[in-house]
Amino acid sequence: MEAVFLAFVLMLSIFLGFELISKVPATLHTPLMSGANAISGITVVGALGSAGAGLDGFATALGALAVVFATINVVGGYVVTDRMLSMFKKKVAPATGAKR
Amino acid sequence: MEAVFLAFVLMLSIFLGFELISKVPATLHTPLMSGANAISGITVVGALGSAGAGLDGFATALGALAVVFATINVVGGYVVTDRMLSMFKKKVAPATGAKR
Amino acid sequence: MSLELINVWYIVAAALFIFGLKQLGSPATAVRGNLLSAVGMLIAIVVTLFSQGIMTYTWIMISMGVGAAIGWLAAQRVAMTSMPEMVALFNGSGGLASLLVGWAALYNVGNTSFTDITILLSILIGGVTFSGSIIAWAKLSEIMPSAAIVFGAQRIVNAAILVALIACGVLFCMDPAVDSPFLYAVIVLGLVFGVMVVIPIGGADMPVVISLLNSYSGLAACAAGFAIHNNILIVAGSLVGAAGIILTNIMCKAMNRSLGNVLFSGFGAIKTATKVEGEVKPITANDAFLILEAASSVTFVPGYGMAVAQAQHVVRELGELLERNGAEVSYAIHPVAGRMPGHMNVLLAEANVPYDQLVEMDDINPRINNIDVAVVIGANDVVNPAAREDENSPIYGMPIINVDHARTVFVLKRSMASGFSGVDNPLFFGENTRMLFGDAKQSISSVIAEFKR
Amino acid sequence: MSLELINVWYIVAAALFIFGLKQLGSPATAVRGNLLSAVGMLIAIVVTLFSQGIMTYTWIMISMGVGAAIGWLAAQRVAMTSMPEMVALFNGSGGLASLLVGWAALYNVGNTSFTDITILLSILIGGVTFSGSIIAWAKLSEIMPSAAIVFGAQRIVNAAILVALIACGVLFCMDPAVDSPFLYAVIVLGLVFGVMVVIPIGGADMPVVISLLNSYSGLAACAAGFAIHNNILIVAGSLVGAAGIILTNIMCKAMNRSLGNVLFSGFGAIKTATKVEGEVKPITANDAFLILEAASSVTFVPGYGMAVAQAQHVVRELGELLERNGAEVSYAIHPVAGRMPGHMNVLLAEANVPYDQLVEMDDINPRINNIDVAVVIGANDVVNPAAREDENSPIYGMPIINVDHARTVFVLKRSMASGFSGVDNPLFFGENTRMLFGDAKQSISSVIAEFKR
Ligand SMILES: NC(=O)c1ccc[n+]([C@@H]2O[C@H](COP(=O)([O-])OP(=O)(O)OC[C@H]3O[C@@H](n4cnc5c(N)ncnc54)[C@H](OP(=O)(O)O)[C@@H]3O)[C@@H](O)[C@H]2O)c1
Ligand SMILES: NC(=O)c1ccc[n+]([C@@H]2O[C@H](COP(=O)([O-])OP(=O)(O)OC[C@H]3O[C@@H](n4cnc5c(N)ncnc54)[C@H](OP(=O)(O)O)[C@@H]3O)[C@@H](O)[C@H]2O)c1
Repeated sequence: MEAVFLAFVLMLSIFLGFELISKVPATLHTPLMSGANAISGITVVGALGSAGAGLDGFATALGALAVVFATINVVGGYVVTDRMLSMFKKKVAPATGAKR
Repeated sequence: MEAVFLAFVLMLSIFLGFELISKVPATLHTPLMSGANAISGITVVGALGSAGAGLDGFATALGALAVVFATINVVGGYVVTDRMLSMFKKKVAPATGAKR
Repeated sequence: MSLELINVWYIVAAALFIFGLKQLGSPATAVRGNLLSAVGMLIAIVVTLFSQGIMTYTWIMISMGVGAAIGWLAAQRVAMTSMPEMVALFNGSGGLASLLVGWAALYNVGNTSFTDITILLSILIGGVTFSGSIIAWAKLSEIMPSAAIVFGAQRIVNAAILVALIACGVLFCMDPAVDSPFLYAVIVLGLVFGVMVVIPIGGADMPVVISLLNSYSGLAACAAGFAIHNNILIVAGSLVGAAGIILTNIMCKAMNRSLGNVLFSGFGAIKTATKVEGEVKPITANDAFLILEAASSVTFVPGYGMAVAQAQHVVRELGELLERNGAEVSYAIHPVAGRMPGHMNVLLAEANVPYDQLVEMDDINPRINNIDVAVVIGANDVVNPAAREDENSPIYGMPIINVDHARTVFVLKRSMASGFSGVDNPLFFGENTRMLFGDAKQSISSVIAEFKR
Repeated sequence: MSLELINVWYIVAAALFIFGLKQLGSPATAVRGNLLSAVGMLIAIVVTLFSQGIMTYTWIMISMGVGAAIGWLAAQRVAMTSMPEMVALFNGSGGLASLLVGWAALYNVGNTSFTDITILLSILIGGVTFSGSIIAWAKLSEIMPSAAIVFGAQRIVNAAILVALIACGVLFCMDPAVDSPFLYAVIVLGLVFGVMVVIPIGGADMPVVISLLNSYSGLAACAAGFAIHNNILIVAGSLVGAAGIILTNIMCKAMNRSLGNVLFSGFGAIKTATKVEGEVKPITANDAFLILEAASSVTFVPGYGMAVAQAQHVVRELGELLERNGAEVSYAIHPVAGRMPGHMNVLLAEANVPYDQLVEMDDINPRINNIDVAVVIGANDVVNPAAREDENSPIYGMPIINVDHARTVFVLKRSMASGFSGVDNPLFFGENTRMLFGDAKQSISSVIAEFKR
């Protein structure tokens, strides 16, 4: 039954994802890509479970490695997206001066 | 735990609802209202459970009454929406004749 | 069918509802969208019928038959002009169903206290939706006086009901028996509360109320979904809830009023508009014909009066005559013209006006000074320049269609009476305004007769 | 923390991701959106750390520290021009994480066979994403030859790998032991498959590949979510999956090619464009200055060459000089200018060009004949009129910015070489075209020098 619940969540999220993303303007597509990258680092949540569950040594190693890579994704993704986005500025003062 | 899953579904559906509905153009707001009415007749699914579960006589009566009203909602809502929507037509032939 | 399999089908049904609403995004696909949504509903119902909990089908079949017959007849018979009333009634029926489902769910075994709370919510919201919708319907169809019913101690009475409701609800949850007196108290109080919150609202604000109650009926379905642990109720309920809230919001914005103002205050009680006086220039159908015949661009601005007069068919006929005569014809629709969002669109669609000739307020206003004749058909508030100019007017700030900027304006109405808001309209005294008095259908028919002569 | 409570927090985290993406809908709110999304991630991580399953924090803290340090450094150091490479690497890292999470999940007790299948999917998709992204990165940064690598039996080899993959997958699921040889086979084959599907794709198509792999990394997260019964992974994974698919689709549309064409066929192999010949009119920086000084409307059309030359800062400087000189300045951005969707926007934003001066292709084209000078900076394919006119051109049908309709066109590039598509550009021989040869940054600096003289 739990799998069915998960499938329900999957269906809704896919629809929601399409609605949300198709509203992002072309200007922001590069930050969108890196931002999506950061979100996909959510696997870190799964990795934590494996790295800390006190499993077999090899499994813990796998989990720890997964934590490393997922964290790179999360931290790197959000930081680089923030760097990019904070460059986008609206015009501060209106353009002055008319054609001579 | 099940309640938490349901809450997850609720959260996603609310977001999705807002995204979807805010895209419906003003032209179609009346059919949207009656169409939403029809969808809210989904309570019929709950009503069926009560009306047919072979519960106490009074509970069955309540369920049966609920089925009646929910079905009015479903059938009436979809039929009237369809009636309205099928009136909306695109211009068939382009406007002919120029100003004399 | 196993519970798993049923839920897989519910996923399909929910996806169909979503697809259906997506396709309602354009008139071209909307019919299909409604059909998809209906198929989703059919699937949900059929798989539920096959679920293991269902033992006896007799009552189910009888009640579904009765409900379907009533719904079908009502939907077939209703006139397009009475859509608001119809929607109000359907809404009430949805609320009642939620109330009953919640009530019946109390008889299920093994309810947790969380479930009991959601059952109570389902009963309560369902009850308020039901009785509120019935009052809204009565006001719209003028079975009861449509004016706001206000009396002195109203706030105190309402507050008392609310307190009693909460108290009974808490007491019931502490000992949730199916024959608890507090249960009956909640049901009765909920119904009374629904009545009390709607009576102080004026008849013309009913569309806002209905839309809000529509949203509530979605919430009631959500609550019922939690009560019986059913995903599809939650998804469908949320979609309906969102639809109601968004439409309510659109209406309030288009009237430049807050939801609070609509719900809690009599209208126009605070400000008094500057009185307008001046000379009115009435014309005859023949004069109107001569001007229209010479016009190269005409826009029709319909309002509630077109619905009252049932004039949509003659309007379309006149529009076609003008087009054949070489004029460019459009129909400018204000978002709250009529008594329901999209009301005019449905009427014009009924009369076979193609939807690509309908223009929204924001699209017509920038080019209205190039329009030769704006024909206002039973609209009043939505073309009242006081909303733009007179800061003392109760409707000040409401966006309007600036017909007074067109080269000539015809206003078709029966008298100098004001519209729903009760505010005088300086448009009628405008330099370029001509009044064509009489029932809108009659007036337009006379103009058409001149054309055909 | 109980599992219920953790999941309630996951709902909050998911809502924050959704809000974050919603706010990414406008440049004005995007920074906040990214922050909200990051807060969501923080919440998800923190509540997971408090979950009962976690016994030892040593390894977790070390690995998170290492990962965070690497990610932070990489993000701080990367130049805006190398964004495509950076995204490719992050993508690969996400894929690898999914592979490892799936693998580790095999050690959990009580996996059902449904869980085993999702674990396998997580490993497989993660592996393909990882190795594919690494190849894409290597091609983009020209560590390996960026040309398509094609050999005779490629299709057969790929088909064989696929068959072997499926077979090993099925065999593994039949007896899912952590030391099953089929597990290792699946891991290795997945990695090899990722390499094989990316090598036959040309370097300039890498953005499409990266975007598709981005979508895969979302799918891998979804699969991992099913494997460990975790909602938040499913929600976040779906959002990422949708983002990747939509961006892939936008790029393919803007290039007028199908996804299949991008993935499976060498480019330009089929058609050969009509050869273009004619007279080229080169000008000097001084000539360009004289024309620009007299212009009252100038639009810049940047392309990949601007990124190569790092010319964005001098372009902005020239733009400001022109504005001060009284000209109206805009920047016309083609959806696939550069090597990544939105590439030019980021570069210009870096150079402090306000985003309200950026104009999209569909907005500039209708009014381009009123533009005095269109300055093409290192763009080629996106302004190639052959896409509009020459049915034999491999890029025929790709929408372009019609700079050839402007009164005068300056093309800034180093030579007559063709752009990424390898197609000749008749624009260079146009009546109103002037070529300003040289590195874009250099050329613009010279023009600026003339202005300042
Ligand atoms: N659409 C919505 O969703 C909605 C929701 C809530 C509130 N409202 C409110 O409703 C109002 C709608 O504005 P509106 O301009 O459409 O209508 P209105 O301001 O109510 O005016 C309608 C006019 O039609 C005339 N009329 C009535 N019957 C007629 C007939 N048979 N022939 C010709 N004329 C006739 C009336 O004048 P005579 O009596 O002189 O003929 C009246 O002035 C707005 O104030 C809006 O805020 C709308
Ligand atoms: N943006 C995306 O998402 C995306 C994705 C996939 C594919 N693509 C493809 O990439 C292409 C993008 O078109 P585009 O017009 O931007 O670029 P392009 O067609 O690749 O042309 C770039 C031009 O810049 C010139 N250039 C290079 N370095 C320069 C420098 N330092 N100074 C001055 N000029 C320089 C080159 O000419 P010289 O060598 O003569 O200087 C070259 O012709 C399209 O074909 C598109 O389909 C884009």
